[in-house]
Amino acid sequence: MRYTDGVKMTSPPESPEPPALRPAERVERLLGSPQQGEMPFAIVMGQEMTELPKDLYIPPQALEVILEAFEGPLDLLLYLIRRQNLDILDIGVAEITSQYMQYVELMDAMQFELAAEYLLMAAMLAEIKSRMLLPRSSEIEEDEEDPRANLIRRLQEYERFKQAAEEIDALPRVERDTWVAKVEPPDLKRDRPLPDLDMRELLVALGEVLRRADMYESHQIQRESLSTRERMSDVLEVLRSSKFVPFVSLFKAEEGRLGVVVTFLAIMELIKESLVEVVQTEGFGPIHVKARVD
Amino acid sequence: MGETGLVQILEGALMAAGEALSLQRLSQLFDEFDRPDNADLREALEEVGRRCEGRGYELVHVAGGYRFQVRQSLSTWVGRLWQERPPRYSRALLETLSLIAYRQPITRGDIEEIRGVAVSTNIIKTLQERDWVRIVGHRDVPGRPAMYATTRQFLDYFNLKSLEDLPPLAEIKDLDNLSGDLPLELPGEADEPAVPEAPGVPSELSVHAQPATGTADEEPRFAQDSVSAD
Amino acid sequence: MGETGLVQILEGALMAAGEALSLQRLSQLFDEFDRPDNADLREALEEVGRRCEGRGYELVHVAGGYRFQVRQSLSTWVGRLWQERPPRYSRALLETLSLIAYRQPITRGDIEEIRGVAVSTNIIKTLQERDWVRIVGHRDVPGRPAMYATTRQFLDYFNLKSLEDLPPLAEIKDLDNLSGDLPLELPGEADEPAVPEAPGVPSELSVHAQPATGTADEEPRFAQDSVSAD
Repeated sequence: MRYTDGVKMTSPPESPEPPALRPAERVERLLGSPQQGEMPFAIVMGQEMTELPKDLYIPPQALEVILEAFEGPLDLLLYLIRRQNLDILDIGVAEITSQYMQYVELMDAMQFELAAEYLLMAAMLAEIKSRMLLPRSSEIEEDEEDPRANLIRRLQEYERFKQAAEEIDALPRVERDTWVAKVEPPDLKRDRPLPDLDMRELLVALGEVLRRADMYESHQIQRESLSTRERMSDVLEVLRSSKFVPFVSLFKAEEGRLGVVVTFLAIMELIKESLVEVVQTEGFGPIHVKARVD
Repeated sequence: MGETGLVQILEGALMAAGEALSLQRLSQLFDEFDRPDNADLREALEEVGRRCEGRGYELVHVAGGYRFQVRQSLSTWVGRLWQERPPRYSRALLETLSLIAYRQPITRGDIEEIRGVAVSTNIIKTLQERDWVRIVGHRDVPGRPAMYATTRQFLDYFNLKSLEDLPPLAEIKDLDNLSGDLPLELPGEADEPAVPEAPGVPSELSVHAQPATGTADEEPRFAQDSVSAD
Repeated sequence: MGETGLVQILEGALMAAGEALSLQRLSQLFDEFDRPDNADLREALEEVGRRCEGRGYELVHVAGGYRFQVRQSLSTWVGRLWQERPPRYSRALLETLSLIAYRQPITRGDIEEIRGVAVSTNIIKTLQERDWVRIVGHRDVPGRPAMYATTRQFLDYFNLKSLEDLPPLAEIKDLDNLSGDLPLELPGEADEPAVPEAPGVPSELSVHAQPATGTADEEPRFAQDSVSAD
C-alpha cells in the first residue's frame, strides 16, 4: 500500500488486516459448501435427503468454533436459510427443521453443553412442522394464522438488528479509523479558583453554631455593638506596630462625637479584656496606650 | 495573520482538548466581557474547518461538539503509532449495543427476547464501562428491570451527531405472501394483517425523540458532519 | 492538495500522538518498501511546520522529537479548558469565619469554646491566605493566643462599608426561614440537625467532649477543612 504525494487517492486504503470472516464463512470453511445432489439418497423423517449431511463430519475441535459462530438459535436458523439463498418468507419448515435438528443432535452427540435456547427452538420447530402437516379444516382456516408467521417475524426482527450491528461495526470509529487531536497545551498558568461565598451561607453557619451554643447554655453571645468591636480591632491594629501610642492619637476629630465615643468604648473594652495597657506617668500628664503583647 | 484571534484560540483549544468541545464549553474559554456569541463561534468554527483543507485532519461535529480528528484515509499509517490493535467487539456485544441504540430505553429481557439468547452480564458491564450505555430508569414491572440507553460518548465514538445518524434499520417484509410448503393457500389469508404489531419505521423514529438519549444538542439541525469544505 | 501525502500523514500522526515523535517512530508508520528516508521526513516536517503559520498551534522540535504544541500566546484561553471548579468552604470554616466577624477580636480558644470542637490550623490558615482574617494582637494570658479579626478585604468581598453593615444577629435567629430560601448543601448538614434536640444527650457532657455534634470528626480531616489541597 503506497501513500501518494500530492495526488489525491480516489479510494482510501482500507484496514491493513484482512476483514474478519463472517461467522457463516467460518462455518463454510469448516464444513465445506453444501452442494446439491441429483437424487435423493435417503428419506429421513419423511424428508428426502439430496445431500450428505456434511455437518456430521465436523472434527470435534471445530465444534466449539461453530457454536461460537452463532449467536443463538435464531442466528443458526438464519444461517441455514441464507445458506440456501432462501428468502425468510419462503422457508420450508420441514427442511429447515431437519437441518436444525442435525446441528442440535450433533452438538448433543459431542456432549457440548447445549444452551437451553437451542432446545427450545427445536421444540418450537417441531411444533410448527406438526401443525403444518395436519390437514386443515376449511372452517378454521380463515382465522388461523400460518403457523410459521410468528417464527418468521422473530427471524426478521432478529435479522435487522444483526444487520444493524454489522453496520455499527462498520461506522468510522475512534481508535480504529480516526483519532481525536491531542496536542501539547502551552504552559498554563493555572490559578486555582477560590471558593465563592454567599453572605447567607455565612449567616446560616453562624446561626447553626449559635443555636448549638445556646443549647449548652454555657456560651452566650452577647449582642454588642459591632462598631465597638470593629474599633477594637482597629485600635489593636494601630497598637500593633509601635510600643506606646499617645492616647489622644487614637481619636480622630473628623469622626465627630460619635466616633470619639465609639473609640473610647473600644479602648475601655480592650482594657477590660486586658488586651491593652494604659500608662500615665504623672497626674494630668499624657496618657499612653500599648498592646499587652507585641 | 494574528495569532490570538478567535479562530486561533479555537484551533488551539480544539487541538489540545483530546475530546469534542461543545459550543458552550468553547464560549467558556472567554471572559464574560469578551465572550463571543454562538453565531460568532459557529462562523469562526466554519473558518477553522475550511483551514483543514488538504491537511491530515479535519474538523468534525459529533454529538459532544466539535473536534479535530485524523482523516480516515490516513488510518493505515496513523494506526501504526500504537502497538495494540484497536479493540474488537464481539457480535454479541454489537448486537446488544445496536438493540440498545435503536430500541432505547430497553431492558435486558427485551434484548434477550429479540436475540433469542441470554445476554451475558459481561457484555452489559463492558458497554457501561466504555460509557456507551447507561441505565436511564427502571421499568415499572415486577423485578423493576433496568432500562438501558446509549450515551453521548457512544455517539462520539462512532462519529455520530445524533441517533438519527445511525444507519436506518432494515424494513420488515410483509408476511402477506407467505408461500413455501404450506399445503393450502386461501384468498382469506391475504386480508389478514400480516404483522399486526409490526413496529415498522415510524415507531423506530420515535426513539430518536427520547430525552434520555443524550442527543439534546445545541443545534440539532446542523447539516453536515464535517465542517471542512472539501 | 492530496490528502494522503507524506505531509498529511505526518500531520495526522503528530496531531493524534499526544507526545513527541522521533524521526525513527515517524518512519515506522510506513511499510518498508515505501519508507521515506530521514531527509524526506525532515523536508516534509518543515512543510508541516510552515503550514502552521497563523494557526493556533505550531510544530516544535524537542528532545523526544517533533510535536504540535498550542501557541504560548493562547494559554490564557486554552488553560480554561482545565480550569477546576471552585471548591466549597467547609461548614467548620464558615462557622469560624462568622464567629471572627461577629466577635472580633477573638482567639482560637474562644471559637472552640463556642463551637464545641477544635478549630483546625488549616481553617485559620485558609482564612488568612484569603486575606479575610488577620491577627490583630495577642491576649495576655498563658500561651498568649493570637486574636483574630476580619480585614478590609473581607468587607470588600461582601460589599460592606463596615462591620456594622453585617446583618444583625437577631436576623439570623430565624434560621429555618433563612436556609429554606437557600439551596445550600453545607457539609455535615444532614447529620447535624437532629443532635441539638436530641433528648438523650447527657447535660453533664461538656461542650468540648460532645462527640455527637456531627462536627466533632472534622479535626482529623484537615484536608477537608482546608480549601486548598496545596
